[in-house]
Amino acid sequence: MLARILSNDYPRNRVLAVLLVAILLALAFTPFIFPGVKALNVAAKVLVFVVLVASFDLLLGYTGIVSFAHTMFFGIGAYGVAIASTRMGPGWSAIVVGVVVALALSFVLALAVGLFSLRVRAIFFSMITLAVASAFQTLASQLSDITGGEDGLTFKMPEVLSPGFQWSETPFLGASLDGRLICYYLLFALSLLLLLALLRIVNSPFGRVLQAIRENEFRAEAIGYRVVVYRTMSSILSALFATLAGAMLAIWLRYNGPETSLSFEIMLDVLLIVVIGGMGTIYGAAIGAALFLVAQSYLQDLLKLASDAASGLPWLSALLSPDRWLLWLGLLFVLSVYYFPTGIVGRLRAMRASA
Amino acid sequence: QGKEIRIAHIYSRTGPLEAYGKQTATGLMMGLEYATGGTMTVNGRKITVIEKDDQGKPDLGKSLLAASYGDDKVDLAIGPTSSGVALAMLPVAEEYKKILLVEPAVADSITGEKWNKYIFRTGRSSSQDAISNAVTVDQPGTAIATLAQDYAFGRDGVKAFKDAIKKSKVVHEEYLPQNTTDFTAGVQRIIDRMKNEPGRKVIFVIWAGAVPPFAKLADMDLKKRYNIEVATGGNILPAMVPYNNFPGMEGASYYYFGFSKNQANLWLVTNHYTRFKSPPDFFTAGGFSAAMALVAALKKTNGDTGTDKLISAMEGMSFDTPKGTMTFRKEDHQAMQSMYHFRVAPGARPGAMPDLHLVKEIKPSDMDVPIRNKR
Amino acid sequence: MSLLATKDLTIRFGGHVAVNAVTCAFEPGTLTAIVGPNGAGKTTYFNLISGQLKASAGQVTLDGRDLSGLSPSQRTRAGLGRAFQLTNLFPRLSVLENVRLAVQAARDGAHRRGLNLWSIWSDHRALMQRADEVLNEVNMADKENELVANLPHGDQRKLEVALLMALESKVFMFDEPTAGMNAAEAPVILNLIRKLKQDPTKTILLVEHKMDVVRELADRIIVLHNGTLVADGDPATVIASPIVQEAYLGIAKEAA
Amino acid sequence: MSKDLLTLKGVHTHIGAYHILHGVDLTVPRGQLTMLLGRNGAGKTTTLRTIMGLWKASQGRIEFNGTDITALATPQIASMNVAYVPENMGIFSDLTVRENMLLAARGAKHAGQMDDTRLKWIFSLFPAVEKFWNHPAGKLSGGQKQMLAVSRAIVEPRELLIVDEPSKGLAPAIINNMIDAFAQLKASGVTILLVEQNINFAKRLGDTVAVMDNGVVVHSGSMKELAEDENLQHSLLGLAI
Amino acid sequence: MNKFDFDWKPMALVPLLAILVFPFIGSGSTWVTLTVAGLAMGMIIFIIASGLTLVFGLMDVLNFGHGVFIALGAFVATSVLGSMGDYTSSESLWMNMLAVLPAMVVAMLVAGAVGLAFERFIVRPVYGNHLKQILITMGGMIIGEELIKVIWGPLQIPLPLPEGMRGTLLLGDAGIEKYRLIAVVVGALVFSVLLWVLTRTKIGLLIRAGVQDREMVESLGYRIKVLFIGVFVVGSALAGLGGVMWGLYQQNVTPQMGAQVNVLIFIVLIIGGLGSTTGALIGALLVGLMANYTGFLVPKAALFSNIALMMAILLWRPQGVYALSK
Ligand SMILES: Nc1ncnc2c1ncn2[C@@H]1O[C@H](COP(=O)(O)OP(=O)(O)OP(=O)(O)O)[C@@H](O)[C@H]1O
Ligand SMILES: Nc1ncnc2c1ncn2[C@@H]1O[C@H](COP(=O)(O)OP(=O)(O)OP(=O)(O)O)[C@@H](O)[C@H]1O
Ligand SMILES: [Mg+2]
Ligand SMILES: [Mg+2]
Repeated sequence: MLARILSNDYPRNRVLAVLLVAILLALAFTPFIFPGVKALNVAAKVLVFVVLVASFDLLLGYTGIVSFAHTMFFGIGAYGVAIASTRMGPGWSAIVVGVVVALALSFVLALAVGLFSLRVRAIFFSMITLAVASAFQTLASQLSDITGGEDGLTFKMPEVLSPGFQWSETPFLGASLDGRLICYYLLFALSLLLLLALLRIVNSPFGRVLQAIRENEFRAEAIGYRVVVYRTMSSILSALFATLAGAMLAIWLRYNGPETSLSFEIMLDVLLIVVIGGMGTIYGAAIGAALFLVAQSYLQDLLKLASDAASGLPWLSALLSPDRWLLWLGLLFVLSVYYFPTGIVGRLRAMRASA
Repeated sequence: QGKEIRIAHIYSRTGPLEAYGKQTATGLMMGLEYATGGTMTVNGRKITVIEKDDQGKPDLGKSLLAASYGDDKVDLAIGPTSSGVALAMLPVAEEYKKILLVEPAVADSITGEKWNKYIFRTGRSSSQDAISNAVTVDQPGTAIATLAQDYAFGRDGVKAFKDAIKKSKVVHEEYLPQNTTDFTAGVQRIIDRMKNEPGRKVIFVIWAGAVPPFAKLADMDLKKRYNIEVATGGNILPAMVPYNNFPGMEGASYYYFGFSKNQANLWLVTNHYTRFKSPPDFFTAGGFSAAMALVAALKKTNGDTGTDKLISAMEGMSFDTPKGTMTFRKEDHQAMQSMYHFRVAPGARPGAMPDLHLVKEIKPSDMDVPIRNKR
Repeated sequence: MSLLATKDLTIRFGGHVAVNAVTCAFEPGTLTAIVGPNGAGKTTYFNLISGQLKASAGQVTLDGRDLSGLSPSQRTRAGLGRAFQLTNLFPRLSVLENVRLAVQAARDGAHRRGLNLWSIWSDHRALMQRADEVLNEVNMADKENELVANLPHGDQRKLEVALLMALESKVFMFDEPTAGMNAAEAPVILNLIRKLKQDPTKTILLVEHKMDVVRELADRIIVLHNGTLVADGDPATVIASPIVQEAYLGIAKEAA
Repeated sequence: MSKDLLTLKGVHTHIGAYHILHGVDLTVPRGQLTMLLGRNGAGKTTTLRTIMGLWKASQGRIEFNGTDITALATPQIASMNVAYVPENMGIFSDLTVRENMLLAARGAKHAGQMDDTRLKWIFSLFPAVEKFWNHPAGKLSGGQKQMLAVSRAIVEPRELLIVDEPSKGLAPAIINNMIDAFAQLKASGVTILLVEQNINFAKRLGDTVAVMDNGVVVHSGSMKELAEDENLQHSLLGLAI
Repeated sequence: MNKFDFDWKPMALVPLLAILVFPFIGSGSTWVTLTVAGLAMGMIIFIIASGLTLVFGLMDVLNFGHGVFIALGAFVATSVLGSMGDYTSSESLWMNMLAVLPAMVVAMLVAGAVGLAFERFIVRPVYGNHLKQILITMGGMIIGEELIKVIWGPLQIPLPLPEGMRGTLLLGDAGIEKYRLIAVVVGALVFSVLLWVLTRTKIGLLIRAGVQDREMVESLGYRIKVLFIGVFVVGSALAGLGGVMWGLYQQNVTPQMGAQVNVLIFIVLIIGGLGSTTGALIGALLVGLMANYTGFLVPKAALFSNIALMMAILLWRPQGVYALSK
């Protein structure tokens, strides 16, 4: 049973398994163990990013394609829900229409990008996606009549998902039983489902071919696989999953704008999470997303403590100032490449192999 | 009583608007100090400011505001720096039924269509900017071309500007991509359109961000070659350095440290000089004004922070600021305030500190700022 | 009827004609050795047959079917199997996964090749079983979980052959399969080729510079020289022919 | 000046977590051609790479011309007048054949400065090098690349030539040329260390021989002795000739 | 493949583009203004991209942190020029040069020195792995930008153009800013020196060889490590020079200014083909021209002109106009 759910792809390391279960439980009970608005927001963001990062891992870790246009699809999903909810008014039908239209648009764009990818060298392709993604972001902010421009769109969700909806007056274990809670568990279920689906995909015959292409494209073609088709399909699939992640984000935030779902910064975060978690292991996405987002969300708080503690040394306290949080994020990029070349999952699994 | 008054200040401590945000924060703290006479208390209640960094990200700003109201239990919030963040925040104030005092985000819609009754703004709105600028260039027989960035801020700015123009006529609107660095093509289009216009010719620039076109416009010698002038609104001091290329250029500004002579501004300028060795800037004055508005309101309620009490106290309230008296208009909670018609000093030296002369204070009564919200 | 045939097969690189109007047919159940000096066009000839290069002129037919215009993957599916001069595998996958990919590729229909996405719900144990069988045939079952990158050179060459067997190709093309193997190791590969030769439905093409190997295995030798087919016949006659003696073996010393 | 140009004493090499060489002892006498034989995976290539400093010996000592080179970096070792042809040939496929040769000719600043007579000699041995002079080296056939790799190593005179399996993929006629080339080089005083699978090649050229297995040298002696002793060959190399 | 069959087609692209758009623009003086300004802009872009032709084009290091060196150069220039007010405010071009040249030299030295550290701690562990290069150099860029903020503050700093370099020269009815002409001279200088070093000395060959097979180059007796450090340092120094030129052009520097041109210069290199200095120049000129023409004819499309140009070129030559065979 478990084998079937996990598609026969076990964590293959005890520490890893414990870590995964811990994250699963923590996310499942966040509203009750970590009360507060901030904790819930962080947890919801983790849920969204787990899907987003795992979908990127399908592309990067399994197919070996470095694309910077992944946030473009993330943004399309978020804008789909946002625009539909703005135009049609809050409601489930708006969400459905938004998601479906977004999926269709992502499909077409991913197909085009995927087909183009075959004409040029891999790094050229990455740079092209970088340019396309930045152009798309500018386009989104220019089409302000539809997208709300730089300011983005603020919209409402169906009543049951709104904070205004109270289904019990008395809080349970410190969490108020309102629409936010329902919305959170909706995301939780979606996230789990999509993650398991991705696990299935990468462990299917299809997923194996993707890995073969990553390893040796020339030989994959030579033993009878049409690399074009598989690559394109992988691009499309990963784009569709990213679109869904975007929709989840919009549902949670009830806001969307270019900075929120299209920015290059998000792309970088995703890239870093994949690498920290471990490329080519869907589990890495879950672990990486949880660790990174929690760290990122509390980094400034942490730095504040540190810089207060170091107030005796002015230059150190200047470097530790919460305003310089990016400096530490940058350092994290560098250190992760130094010390986690195979990511957390790779590290843990290697420990088992040598033990 | 005796319980502290908790205020969240959410602004861009980092991100693209870091420089602006920091000015606001300085201004806010100095303003509280000034308004409370250095005690930081109103009616015996201590004011505590919790600072949060929205990094210029609307989604982050939104969740920070919710966390401030929900987790930190603040009584009201001030901020943010960017309009996008502000717009994302507005519904949160409504959900938590707490006041958000917007400073210095400018978008009209904050006090326009997206407004709710918990929103007040001390900062100037885009309309106030545009109208005051229109006042400075609007002369009969003038042909104006606008040069703006191609996104909502630029387009709305041009629209407001055009609405406010009465005597002159806008003959051309040029929109360039936000990150434009080479202005040759756009300016050439303007030249081609304007060179045969009779009378006075002005390019009115609405540009936000790090690479404004002024230096390049200056290098093109437009005045000498085509008798085309350049005009634009005020900005923070470093951004106005290139204005010195255009001695005699006129425009309208929200604030310039030398213009206002009232008590609050004198205190601000002197103390800012002693503490930071520099004059206060645009957003410092904004933060200062917000603090003064806040303290005025709290004094009016005798330190009561109940939201309804505060709202009724603030609606229509007049309060002192470094820019003179402002008044929260009852209809949309926008602070009506003076703007300054400036002229770049004739002897201005390129590269030096911007040197502005005051032509005239544009009083609130000189500007017909439309009410755009649906109340 | 011949299984594989080339007709006037030609390719030019700029002004250089690397393969020049080669017409030749290969029968099932035979092993044909292709010899010739370095740069004669042997590898290029293979590339043209397997579709890695596009012919400037001429055609390749398999079972009477014209393969022109088909991609390498389509040709593989049509029954052409090729091992490469330089070892060319999936280094960071296990031995078993390597073979399983070939098994999967050999299954008919998009469904089996993994393109039908519903197949993600289906079981693929059958693929693994077949892969195990193939590994048993080449005596590598004990290494099935090793990463290919960690295998010694000899085992990698063996795995190349295993992939072709798993593909169930009709035509096997070997390009110097024993290059860089010493006299003690080479027989393992040669034994595998010998075993394949016993199947009367398979056609085998072998490029090899070691004349003792050629002499022992080949039913027929063709000679390429400067891209042109210059000799064709049974091993003894061809090896004795003056062109091979001079241009290839260098007996009369005067090389390409 | 000692008799041996190169000596290895108790050299151990690790590649990552793998212990590959377990105390190699090897001497290469000056002016002679030393053959290094052994089964696939015996550690021959690893030995050559360790000499060149491409892997670092974890233990033991390597001496060249009386100098300890164990800890030296590859370029330093190469600058002591050593040429190396690696197993994978190390062809720069982006560069033309001419540019490949030019890089190997350290004394020459541009193609015109390469020694003409020596080039002529190389062209006569390996005609393909001349024929494809201005072509990208990546377009060469497998055997042609091998010829280029050897040509590169001999474009300037060197004291020690270390070559890993030069005959791989070569047509018999070219193998003969290569044997001639090594013979001529030896006659001019060059010391050569050669790894070879082609036993005929070995027999025709070798003066001394060392046989490796499992990361150690299990036999060393003269080539003649080994060539005549079929039993020894069989037990060492696992083949009957 | 013979070195004599010179590939002239890409060279023709630039004049071709200029001639093709002429009928659409109509007015001769407008066309001259746009074309000359576009070409000069291309030269400026070439200068800021020139460092990357070495680092990315030759060494194959996908250095996203390149922009930091551009910003660094510009900031150093503000400090140097700020202290030489007498020279910059003079009307004489020669006096101005006495200020600008030292600024360039100091900027190049500082950028080069920082490049040395960058190579050691950021780039060296990741030679040959593009993905890791992206990540780690991104990290390097963020750190660099933050450090610039720590040193010079987060505010934009004006970098006024020296007096003598201001203003426009008139060619009939068409105008060209003086500063652009100066950029053309500097660009041409950078181009010729680069071209000479890379094609007339063995250095270019060695780098290309070293990228493919480091070990073999070392086995031939060359100290590739030193060479790579050297090239990286020169690349960074050129970026520093580019920063000075770019900063003076914008007359205003911000910590993000380097990151903002990152995509642009990558596009230039891709159009030109990796490793080709001439290609990079052509790419830069095309980008400069294209931006002006579309900006004039269809301003809406100006945003996409670079991308469209790059796509079109890649459809024609998937490796860029002058690709080294790969
Ligand atoms: N892509 C290409 N472009 C230009 N020339 C090529 C290309 N591929 C091969 N050649 C040339 O075609 C000729 C034939 O090469 P091929 O690899 O077929 O030789 P081969 O017979 O396999 O030789 P070897 O025994 O050395 O492997 C060679 O001279 C080679 O330089
Ligand atoms: N990079 C590496 N990582 C791990 N093991 C390696 C590596 N390179 C070689 N080995 C192992 O080291 C041993 C010796 O290899 P080496 O290449 O030196 O053998 P060889 O005698 O040259 O063999 P061949 O005749 O096949 O070239 C082999 O078992 C091989 O698997
Ligand atoms: Mg070949
Ligand atoms: Mg070897």
